[in-house]
Amino acid sequence: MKRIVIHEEHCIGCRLCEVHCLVQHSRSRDIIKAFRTERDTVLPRVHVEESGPISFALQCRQCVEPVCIEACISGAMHRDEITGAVVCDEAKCVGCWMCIMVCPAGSIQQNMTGGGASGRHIASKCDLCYGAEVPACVANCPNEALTYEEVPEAAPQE
Amino acid sequence: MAWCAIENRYGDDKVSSACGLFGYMDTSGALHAGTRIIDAICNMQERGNGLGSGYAAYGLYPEFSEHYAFHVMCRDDAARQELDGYLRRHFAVVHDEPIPHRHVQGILDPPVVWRYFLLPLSAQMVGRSEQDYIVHQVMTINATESAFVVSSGKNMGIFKGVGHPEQIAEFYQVQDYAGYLWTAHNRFPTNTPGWWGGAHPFGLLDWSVVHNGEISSYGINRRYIEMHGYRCTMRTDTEVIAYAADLVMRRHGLSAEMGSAVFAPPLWSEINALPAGEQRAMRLIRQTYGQLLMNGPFAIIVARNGEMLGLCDRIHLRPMVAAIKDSVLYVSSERAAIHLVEPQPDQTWTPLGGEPVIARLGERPRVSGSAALCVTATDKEPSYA
Amino acid sequence: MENTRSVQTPALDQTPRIVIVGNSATAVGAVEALRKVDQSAEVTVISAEPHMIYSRPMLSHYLAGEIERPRLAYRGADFYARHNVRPVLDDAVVRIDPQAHSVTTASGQTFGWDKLLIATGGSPIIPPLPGLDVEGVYAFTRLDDALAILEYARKREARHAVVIGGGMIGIKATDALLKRGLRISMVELAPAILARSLDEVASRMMSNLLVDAGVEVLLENTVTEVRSSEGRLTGVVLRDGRQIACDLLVFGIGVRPNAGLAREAGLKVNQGIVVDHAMRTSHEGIYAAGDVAEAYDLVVDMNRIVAIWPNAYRQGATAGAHMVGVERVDPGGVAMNTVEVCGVPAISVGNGNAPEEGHQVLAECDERAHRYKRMVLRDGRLVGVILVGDINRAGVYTGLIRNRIDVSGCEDALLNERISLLSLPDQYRKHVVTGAGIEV
Amino acid sequence: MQPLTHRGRLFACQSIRDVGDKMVLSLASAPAFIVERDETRCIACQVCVRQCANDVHYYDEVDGSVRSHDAQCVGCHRCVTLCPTHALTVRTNPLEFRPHANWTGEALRNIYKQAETGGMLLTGMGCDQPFRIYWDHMVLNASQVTNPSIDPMREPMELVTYLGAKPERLEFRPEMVSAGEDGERPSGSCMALTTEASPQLELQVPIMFSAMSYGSISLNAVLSLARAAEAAGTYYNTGEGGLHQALYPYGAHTIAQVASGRFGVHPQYLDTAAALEIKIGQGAKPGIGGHLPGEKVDLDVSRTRMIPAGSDALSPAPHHDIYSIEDLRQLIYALKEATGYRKPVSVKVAAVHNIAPIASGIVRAGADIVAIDGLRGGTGAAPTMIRNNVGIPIELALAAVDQRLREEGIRHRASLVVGGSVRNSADIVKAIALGADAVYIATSALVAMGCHLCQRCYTGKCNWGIATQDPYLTKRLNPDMGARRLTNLLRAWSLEIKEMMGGMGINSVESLRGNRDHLRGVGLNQVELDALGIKSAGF
Amino acid sequence: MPEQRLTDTVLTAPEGVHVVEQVVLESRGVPYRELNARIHGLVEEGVSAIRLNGLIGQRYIGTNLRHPVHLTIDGVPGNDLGAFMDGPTIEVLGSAQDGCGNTMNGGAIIIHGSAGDIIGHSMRGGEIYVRDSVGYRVGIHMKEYESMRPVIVIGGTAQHFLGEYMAGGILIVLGTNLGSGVAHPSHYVGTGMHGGAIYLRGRVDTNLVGKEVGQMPLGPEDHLILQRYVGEYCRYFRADAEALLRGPFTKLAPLTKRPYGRLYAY
Repeated sequence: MKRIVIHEEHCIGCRLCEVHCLVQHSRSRDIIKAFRTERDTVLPRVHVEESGPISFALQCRQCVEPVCIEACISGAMHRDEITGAVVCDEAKCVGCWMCIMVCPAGSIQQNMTGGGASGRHIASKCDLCYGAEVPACVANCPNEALTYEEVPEAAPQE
Repeated sequence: MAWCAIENRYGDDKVSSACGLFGYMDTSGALHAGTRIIDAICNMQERGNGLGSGYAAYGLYPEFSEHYAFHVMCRDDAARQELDGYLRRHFAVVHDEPIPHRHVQGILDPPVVWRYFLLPLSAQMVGRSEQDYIVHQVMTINATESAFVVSSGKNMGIFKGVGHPEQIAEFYQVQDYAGYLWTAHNRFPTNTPGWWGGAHPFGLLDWSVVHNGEISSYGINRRYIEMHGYRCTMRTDTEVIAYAADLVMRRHGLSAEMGSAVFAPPLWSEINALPAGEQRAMRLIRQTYGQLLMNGPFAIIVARNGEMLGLCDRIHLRPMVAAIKDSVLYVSSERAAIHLVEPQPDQTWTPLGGEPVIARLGERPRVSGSAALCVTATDKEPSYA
Repeated sequence: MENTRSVQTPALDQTPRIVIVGNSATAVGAVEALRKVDQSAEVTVISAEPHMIYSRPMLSHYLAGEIERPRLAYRGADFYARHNVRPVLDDAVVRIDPQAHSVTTASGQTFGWDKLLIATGGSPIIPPLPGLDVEGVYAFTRLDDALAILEYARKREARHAVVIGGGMIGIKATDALLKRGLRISMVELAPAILARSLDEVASRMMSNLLVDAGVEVLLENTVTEVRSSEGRLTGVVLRDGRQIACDLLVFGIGVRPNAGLAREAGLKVNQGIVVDHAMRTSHEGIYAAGDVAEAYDLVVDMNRIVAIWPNAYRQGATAGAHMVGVERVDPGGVAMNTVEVCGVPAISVGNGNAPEEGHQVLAECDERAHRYKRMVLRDGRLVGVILVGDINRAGVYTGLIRNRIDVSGCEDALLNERISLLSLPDQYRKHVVTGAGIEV
Repeated sequence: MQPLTHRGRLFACQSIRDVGDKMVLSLASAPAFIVERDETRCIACQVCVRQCANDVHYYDEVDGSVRSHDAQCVGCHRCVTLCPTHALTVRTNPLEFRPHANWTGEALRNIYKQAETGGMLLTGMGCDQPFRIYWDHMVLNASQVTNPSIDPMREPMELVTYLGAKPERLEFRPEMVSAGEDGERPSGSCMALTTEASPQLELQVPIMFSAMSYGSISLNAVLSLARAAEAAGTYYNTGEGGLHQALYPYGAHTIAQVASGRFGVHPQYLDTAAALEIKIGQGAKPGIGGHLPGEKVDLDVSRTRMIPAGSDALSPAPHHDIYSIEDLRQLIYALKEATGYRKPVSVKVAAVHNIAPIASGIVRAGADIVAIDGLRGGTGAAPTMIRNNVGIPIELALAAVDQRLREEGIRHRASLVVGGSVRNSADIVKAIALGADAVYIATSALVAMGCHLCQRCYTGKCNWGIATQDPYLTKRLNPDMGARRLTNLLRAWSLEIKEMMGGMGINSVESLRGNRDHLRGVGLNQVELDALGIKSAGF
Repeated sequence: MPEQRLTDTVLTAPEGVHVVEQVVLESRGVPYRELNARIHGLVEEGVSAIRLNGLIGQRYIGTNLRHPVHLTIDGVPGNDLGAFMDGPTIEVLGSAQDGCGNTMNGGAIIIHGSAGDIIGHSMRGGEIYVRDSVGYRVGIHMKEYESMRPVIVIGGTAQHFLGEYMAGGILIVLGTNLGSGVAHPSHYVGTGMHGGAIYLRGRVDTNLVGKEVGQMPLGPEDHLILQRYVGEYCRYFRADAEALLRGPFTKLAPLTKRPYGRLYAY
């Protein structure tokens, strides 16, 4: 399957990946509305790690044997049969945070507003922009520090 | 003077012209009367517009074969007198006479045409070779407005002027001359009313050039030639080709085959596919003589004593047909013209762009290059008896 | 006995028979793992419970009224069909015969197997108190328990519950019932709640949250007697003599592994069934996994029962894969848990509550903001962590514990507000970032 | 997203208050640009804050909005380019002095600045004065009727160019062939080449990247150039920056410079490069030396230049072993000796008044390539007055040099490469028609990599990661992207050159080279036409 | 060209070089390109010592050699002797011309006589010893880098602009031809100097020294340097080391690494 490959040496720390991830996962998909009116209900699912001049944008690594699926008590966390991505079915998620507890990359976050009105607690993670040809973070990285590539399956890391 | 211009009155950088050309050479050295070439070139009348045509013949003056035969045109008698004095100051004049001619309907106000048989005065050559001296003198004369040297080789001569080929043939009585190598030209200039000096063939020393097409690289070809001491007074591609041939094939001593590679070299991709040794030579030819690459459409027949070279540009933008009959090699713009004068050639073919067709005195003519490799592609001509 | 050996390594042309006893995370893990590589094995899942696969940890959310019953389903209704599994539900296994390679159920059915996975989990601990046998007294581990509590509470309009146990189960029950609007008294024998997972500070923070929410937290105390009237619960008597009137009593003390069958079958059993790195028991062809198994714990570096959902699933997957010939080694479990009280989450991984002696402990606390971090290191490696409040990067610590990463030199970074992978050793960062062998 | 409460970067920041504290008499510190933020579009994502090395943008935590210190803006457009909502624009500060044709605002501001600092005015990139750009006063020819244009989509169109000395003529030894009874005679058609060839650089496109040193530009920028040169089959030039280890794999596409400072010049450097170039002068600053300040000499630069970190890298104005033309010959041949005569040696000079005889001398001194850099050339830092006032436009220099070398009959002895603001493919076609063998591009290459010509190269704060060594900034140029963009540029220009050549009916660049018949002047006086050696349009 | 091979003892074989064979090349009238190609060929063959007899003005001797070969020159080598050189030892039995050791990277040049202008220009490594005096701009823009530290030792005196722009390395001028108490005659010594050190035996007039340069007291390290290189000088030219080392020496070193720090209006 295709994965997002991180090129740390090219990350310029602009965080446009975060901006566009947020927009992609907002209801309006309109950048200004997303920030002005939905800001509290939607989280970017990529986060730029930064230390001195080094930085990189980190999102779910799409583990071969995902510990988050293993730990999920609700069955929300699953591998999508079509895209192969590890995704959280937000309708099933109960916000128990087991996945957050086990994800070694720290790339799952608490969303305490659960998409707004419902106010539900749900786990928020990268879904490779479900169905998109190229995820928003990759498409909008101005320096190609993120690429979307077919990567051979290797040994699981966990 | 309006009609009988012998100088390029517009001073255009380049005179474009579309043309018909024809040349043939009997490699056995047998002499042929001018009738056949007149027939051949007149057959291609559509290729000209009456603004210039001419003939070159080799083996013309066996009695003066060691002398430079100058065919000259002068604006008037006074100019002829002036030229006469100049030539006698710089040459030993062995013989001179008017070139026989008759009045022809449609040719108005022709120049004074004369011929001299000369030898250079060695005292005047001051370090120049004999041939370079001739070149220098021709250029000096041609730089004036009153006289023009049409041809300056040995045992050859050029007859040309403003008019249709049959008019010029009649004017000069070309059918009365005999030569083993003839070339002819029928001109269609676009941008000048035509002038006598600008007609083809162009001659220098024993070179004669007939040319069809327009060379897009003219500007750099001319600058390169001028860098080597030639003065381009005619503003024609043909002149540049003659000088280029003189530089490369006389002064630098390259063979006609090598000269062809200079004027119409293979593409780099073709060079890269050659065996190492040839590749190196060909690459160096292009590197060294790139400024002489003749780009754009052309078909030319370059002749000198004992050798005739037919060549068209490397992507074959101008027509050329060649044929062999016994010891005779024909090159023409159109196949029909050959058939008119030689109904049953042994072989007829269309040379590839950049592939020279060469006839040499004493060598049996051969089908050139790729066609020779691919005999089945050459037509064995049906008889038109 | 000798003549049955051949069954264990069936010839290639025979379809292997696999029996899984139990129908929870372990069974699902096993089925999903084995079906990844093998479509032919004949798989039977036998469960004493009548229900489709449901999520036990979700019961508290159900009890709290946060979710409807359908969401308890851990896998879809088509799980068995899709994985070509024969379910045998509502029929407890009563005997395992290792020699005959068979199990027998309460209904008298016998199932032969080439590989057997015992995933019987655990049963709630109910101390033998006098007066227990009345309406209104429940355990809280199974769906039936939750259904019964809800049914009872609805019917009797229960107002005041006593929850026995301040561990994970007790707290979850408490939190759930709080959300149902009940008054609650929680009785814990130990001096602190969640004492097995949390240290004193974290425990106090969680306890305070409960108190603030109106829960009566009774520590170092226990119920000694259950009072009833007309067969209905009316209250309890505590060890210190206090009496508490209540109309609901929930046991949330813990579970005990259901290892009886295995013991009877002659397998090696300590607290639970002893298994190796591939979840094999002492008897060839028989595996055990989940809450019933005593498997390797990589933090304490010994076998023990760590009865948590992720372990159950992973061990099941290990066993499942191994049963169809995949050489897979379980890396070992780590005790961990997450609990939420009144919206404040707490996470404990490994030995987060280890004492300061013999360990390096880093801690940072902001009780007002309900934030707390405690890192426990041994020999330069993280062995435990407790997070209260901000838990967003908890997995990063879990990864460090699991992978036994030497974090000497980056200790300061561990307490950062948001731990950055860039503050961890380069090699480890690249390992995590590259995921499945992707170049950084 | 976490609200950004810290600055990602730590640039030495001159805040607006620091400026305000200084008593200044002038408007030298008045903002050159005004940053306009459309508040209805700004989403306070702070990308601009993170991207501006000049600390123009800042986040005000109190009201959660982003604001700007306009005075620090250099007009590089980094923020404008990256702003995801297009909320930003930058425009010139409309503040104007009282109009005065002689005492322009720039003239005044320069004086204010120098009165305050006592220093030379410094700038980046080439001359920005409105001197006549002759490229824009020449038009090209195309075939109509009398000869055909060529369609480069279908027919071969050759741009391959060889740089190096060419023989004046070729010598062939005729092979002897049997002539029957007469014995042997030389064959007319079989001849063996006997002329020795000089080393040549083969270019697939007549465009090279001119000298920009590692140090003046970032390693990523040099890597981009090197990779693009390799991909496009041409060459880049090290400048006087030495050859970083990462560049050795591109040696076959490297022209290594030997300049007056001789930085990084050692045997391996000479051995690795495909050709060597002696830099005498450069267009932006003819006649003066260079100066890489010690603070830019970081460890990597130090290793590459082979000088201690932190020490100034001073390139003297002249080569101290070249005080005369015969000394140049000595250095040319020293380099040829040092490389076994296997590599062409180029000599780069700035276009100055008597460039024709200078070039002639260089050719006669043995250079295989003469590179001439015109008045408008230059990418790095240069003193403003020199940049703007010294030298002559490259078009005139090129025309004069090509003509002079032809008149002297030595044009073949060296190739002619010109630089100094070649902005597009038409400039290249015109340069070649005037007589250049190839062109050097630098500013165009930088622009392709992202440069917006803010002309603040000397500050080391290049927001595009080009003219800087700051690790926060250099990573902004992804060398894969840089190489791709440069390769694209060369490809696009090649296509255009081929189209233009095809239009002229020329299918090989040799036939364009020096072919001034294909040029005509528009709006030029006769003196200029004569200097260019072209006719006026209409003739 | 006439060539003769003989086993011979070399005057000063560099340490570690085992001289098995010395080839003698009669060089008079041989064009330098041919001569250098011949030397190169011999070195490729493995010859480790070559004597060039009758050398008269041929340039670039040793330039393209990357081996520790020993060249002995009997005659007058031309300009750029050992330019870009990296390894060989060249010993000139007489005087040399301009540009010796131009941009030299390693090896040694020993001149039993005097040498011309711009000796050791931009030299980065190796050593040059000149028994007598040298011309203008000697050691101009010498550099040093890591362990590479070029050295020039001059027995007599140098003309003007000695060590101009010097960025590193060691320049020692012994002034053996100066009368007692006579100052060094070189003007603009160390102009623009921003690295390295110049040691002058004897006095130098401060007015003649570049303004970027200061006269420094000699420390123990300086004495070690002098002992080593003056010692080498004496070994090559059979001079009295003890007498020369008695000095007194003047050390010139840059006052700043950044002589042109405040040139610009920014």
